[in-house]
Amino acid sequence: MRDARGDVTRPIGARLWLSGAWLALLVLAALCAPLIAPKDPLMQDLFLGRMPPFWVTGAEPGYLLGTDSLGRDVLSRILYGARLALIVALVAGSLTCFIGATLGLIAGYYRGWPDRIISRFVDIWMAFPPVLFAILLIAVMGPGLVSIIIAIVVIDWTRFARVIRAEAMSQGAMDYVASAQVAGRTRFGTMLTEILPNVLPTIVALLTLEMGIAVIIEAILSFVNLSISTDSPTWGGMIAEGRTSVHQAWWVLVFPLITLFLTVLSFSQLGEGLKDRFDPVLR
Amino acid sequence: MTVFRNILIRLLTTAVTLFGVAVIVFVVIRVVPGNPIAMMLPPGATDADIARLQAQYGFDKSIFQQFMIWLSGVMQGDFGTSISTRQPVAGLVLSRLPATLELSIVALTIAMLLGGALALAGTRFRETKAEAAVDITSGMALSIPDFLWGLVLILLFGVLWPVFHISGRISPALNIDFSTNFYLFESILRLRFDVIADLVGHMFMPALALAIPLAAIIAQLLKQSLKETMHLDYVTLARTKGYGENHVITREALPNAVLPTLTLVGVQFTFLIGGTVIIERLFSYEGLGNMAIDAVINRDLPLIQGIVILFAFLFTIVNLVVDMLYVLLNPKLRHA
Amino acid sequence: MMYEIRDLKLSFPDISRKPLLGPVPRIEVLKGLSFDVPKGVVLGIVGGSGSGKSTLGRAMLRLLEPTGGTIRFDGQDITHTPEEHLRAVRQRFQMIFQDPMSSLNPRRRVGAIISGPLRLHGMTDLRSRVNEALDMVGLPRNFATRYPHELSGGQRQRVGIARAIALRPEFILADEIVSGLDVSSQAQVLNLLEELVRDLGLTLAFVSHDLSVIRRLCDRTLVLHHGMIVEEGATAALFDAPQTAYTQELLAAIPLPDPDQPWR
Amino acid sequence: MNSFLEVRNLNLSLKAGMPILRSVSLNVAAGQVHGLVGESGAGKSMIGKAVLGTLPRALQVTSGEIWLDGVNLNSLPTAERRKTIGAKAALIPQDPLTALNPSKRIGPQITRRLVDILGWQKSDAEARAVELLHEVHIPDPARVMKSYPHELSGGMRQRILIASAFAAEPKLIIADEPTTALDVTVQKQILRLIAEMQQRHDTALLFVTHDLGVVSKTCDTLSVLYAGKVIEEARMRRFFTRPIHPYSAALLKATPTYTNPRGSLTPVPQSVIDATEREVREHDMRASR
Repeated sequence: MRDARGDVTRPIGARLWLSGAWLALLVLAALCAPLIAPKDPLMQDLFLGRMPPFWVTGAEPGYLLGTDSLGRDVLSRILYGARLALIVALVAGSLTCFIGATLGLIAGYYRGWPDRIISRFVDIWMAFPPVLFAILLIAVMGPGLVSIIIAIVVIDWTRFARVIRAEAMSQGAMDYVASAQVAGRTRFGTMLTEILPNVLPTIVALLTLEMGIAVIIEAILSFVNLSISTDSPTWGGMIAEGRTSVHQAWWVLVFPLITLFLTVLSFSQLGEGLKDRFDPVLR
Repeated sequence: MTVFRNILIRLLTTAVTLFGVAVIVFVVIRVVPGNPIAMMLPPGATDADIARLQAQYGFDKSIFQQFMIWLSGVMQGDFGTSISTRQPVAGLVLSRLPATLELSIVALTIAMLLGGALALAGTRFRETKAEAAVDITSGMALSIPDFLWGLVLILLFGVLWPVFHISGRISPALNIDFSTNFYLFESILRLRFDVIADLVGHMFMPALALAIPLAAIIAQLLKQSLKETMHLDYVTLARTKGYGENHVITREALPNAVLPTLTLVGVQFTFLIGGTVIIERLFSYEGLGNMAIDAVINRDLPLIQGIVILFAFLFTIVNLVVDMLYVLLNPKLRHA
Repeated sequence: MMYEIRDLKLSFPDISRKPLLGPVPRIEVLKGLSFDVPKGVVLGIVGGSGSGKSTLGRAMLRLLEPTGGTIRFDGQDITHTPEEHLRAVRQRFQMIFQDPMSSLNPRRRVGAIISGPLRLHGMTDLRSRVNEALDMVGLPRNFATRYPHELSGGQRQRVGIARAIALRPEFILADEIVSGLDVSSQAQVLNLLEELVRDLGLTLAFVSHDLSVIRRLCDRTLVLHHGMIVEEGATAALFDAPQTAYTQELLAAIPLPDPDQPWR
Repeated sequence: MNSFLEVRNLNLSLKAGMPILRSVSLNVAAGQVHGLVGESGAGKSMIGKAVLGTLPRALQVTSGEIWLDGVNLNSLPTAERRKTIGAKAALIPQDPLTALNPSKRIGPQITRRLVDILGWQKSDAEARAVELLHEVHIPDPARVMKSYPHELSGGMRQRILIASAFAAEPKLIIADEPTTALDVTVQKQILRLIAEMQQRHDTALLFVTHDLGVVSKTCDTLSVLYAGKVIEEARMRRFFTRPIHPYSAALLKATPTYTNPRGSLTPVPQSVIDATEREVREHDMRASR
């Protein structure tokens, strides 16, 4: 029996490199924001409100991508916004992945009562609308970076738990698990040495996907004004502002939106690309 | 017998799930710092006023007592009184539910049509450039969540080429007396095409934003399932009998390929309903989700509880319906 | 005696027919089997689909726990021994699986697949043991760095054999190991197995649906039908003069590559 | 003798260029059974698939002709070719468990094509189906017609597939490993049934199998394939008593039989494989010139 995934040929290289390049650029921008940002992202100048980007007539020199209603530089705010977005992506993504994947692995491989308990919790969690749950949590915990990260972990661990549980279950039925038992490996040892390597590609793909989702959740929370303090630059906050003035100053919405779009897309494509590239079975 | 037993078990687990949701919401929102009562009263209110109102809403009791009071109310259909509007929660929530249901169902319909068409096209032209195009399109559509699609649509059809309304549910200028809150369904029944056009103009973008990720998932799952089915002997056999490719795909493969997709689509549909929360906010669409965010911002605890429970109830109903459909469509289970 | 098996019973719960209340009905797969496997013997276990032959094999290696009866391995009762105590004896009985695509971890190299169990049992000098095992099954040593999906069916099955023999067990259970192979690789694997049994002094239980293969390889044969032993005896005697109607029917149904065989 | 299937110099290759069938020619007459033998990957199933037009998309016919009951299939437009094949040929597939559509009742699975493709009346088609189920010794055909596949045993399903194959009185039946998934005792019944039906309806039968034992019980003539090339074509009795090609002989020697004493099994020697490979390469050289 052949692995059906082997039959699908995909354009692996291009998307891996494109998404990797965009994310690298973003990391660089976040690290060097104070050096490369043309303006102070918090500096307001009410006389320079809603200036269009440089190629549109009426643009103010020095404000490449224009200004928002308070006269703050859009480009600088995007660059500084990358910092929060990436921190949330990395920390919340990894934590969610670790907790969810561990629970999923245990439920799927050990079955029995650990599975019943974990699955029951997953069921309850699935009955919450995730965005509402996140908003509720932030409202309770108060805005701030730690709250955002906790909220993301709390609402999204089930994504990993569900997928990894199913994967671990199907891997557990394979004969190489029986053969590890014949060889005298312990249950825990088998989970780590036989099951984990086989679900790892899925975990990696989910992890980067989750990083993109974390960025989105942060943006959504900023959008409803519940992320960090109101004036610190976040993509979601910019989008919220841009949404209200979309007919007067489209650029306030468009540029952060493009950035967010590309970032989320890159995270998901990176995961798929890595999975295809570093999985010996698919290579 | 098994079918009956499975449904009974499902109903029991549904009850357990709803109870769990209620407990979690109750505990989480009572850790809220801030005092919602104090916010409701004018600045000059005395401590006695606050205490009186707190007693009225039961906030002076322990969490456990509050929960038992709330639960006994729920058993009688009483979900409490909204703090911010001072109206019964049940009435408020039910008045908004139709808007969200209409939006979700329209979105689901779009997603199924779009996703199904993509899956069929990808299967019909499999192993060609067209299939690769379907794969890339659905892969990208899938990795962008509804929130971003909503923003993209606002820019495309609200600003760049302004053909649709970007906020609200119906134009206030249209002064119509609806006898239900299902505006769309009602106007379809009453054949009011002008109203339908206006409603669709408002609903199109939020519904499409919700539908795109689901359509992509349906396209991928159904196409995968179709391709696996196309390798089975009965499909080959149908070909040797003289049937053409289109017949083979739609008549032989599709009915069987739909089944494994169905359960997953059910779960994804609950995600779509969950997505209405932020999409309704984005498009200022007066549904349940928009109300929920307001309730959170206003610390309207009874209302938050009511809305979350209603969402949880919706989700479990969707899953139940999907399970029943699965049994109904699967001859192996139908006759068991 | 390598194995003494008495009144072995095994049943699975049938969840699909679970009533609303009360116990789950069970499907009896093995209905009280008793037989011995003497040391140094090659025992063939033959039967049709649903005869319980693979379940019997898995019970003998205690991958499944019997619901009744006893299994004694080299005098030691292992019927209900918990897994942690079983681990000490596991090295002494090994298994070769039917489908190497499923039994070889697709994400590990051949070398790691063979050396994994060795390391587990505290053996040293892994590299030379892996090489030796590869030599014994007739695979080039550089195959240690390949992944299972890079090998042919016959080669994969040899890796499965190498993994089992590398531990130097006393007993090996081979479950339908040639049913997925073409006749030419099948002949090679069978010859290899026979050689290894002779050179290493192994006791072998060979589960198969194919009587011709059993005839070729085994000293004794056990015919299984619906979870019961229909007939057991020395292979030559059993094939020359089958005693039960089922065995006779089974033998008569086999199409031999011989146009003169009275078959219709 | 009337030849129902004639394959002339059929060449088949992967779209990437690798040959799968190399100048295969064969001829099956009415009432004759022709076996296609070879190890996995020898291309034996591909001949049947090429005739029935069910080749995987990655494969293409590079040259050659397929004549079915005096009609050159290559000369017909696609839709007409499909109809001709549907009317004149039929397949008995390998795995009875996946060869019946699980969501449809048995009756329509036999009758629909008679109505849809051949334009029969529905009642005629149903009467025909009942008659066929009788022929394949299925008790209570009326009840079976109303059943779903999962309600029937594997042997029963294979009988239904055989009945269905003969429904339109085809000239040619292609049986692709029809008993590989079955137990020997069931296999014997099914092989007998196929032979019985084939003789009663006087069809040509192309029998694809890897099992030389099965060939000796079913076929009148056979072709042995190696790497997509027919290396020996023979009448059945002659093949088993005096195989000409060294590879055929080696294959016979490698097949275990319970009547032979222990120790007589010899794998196909490497020298024979090398010589056969050389032969295939020489054929390719000649073909490319």
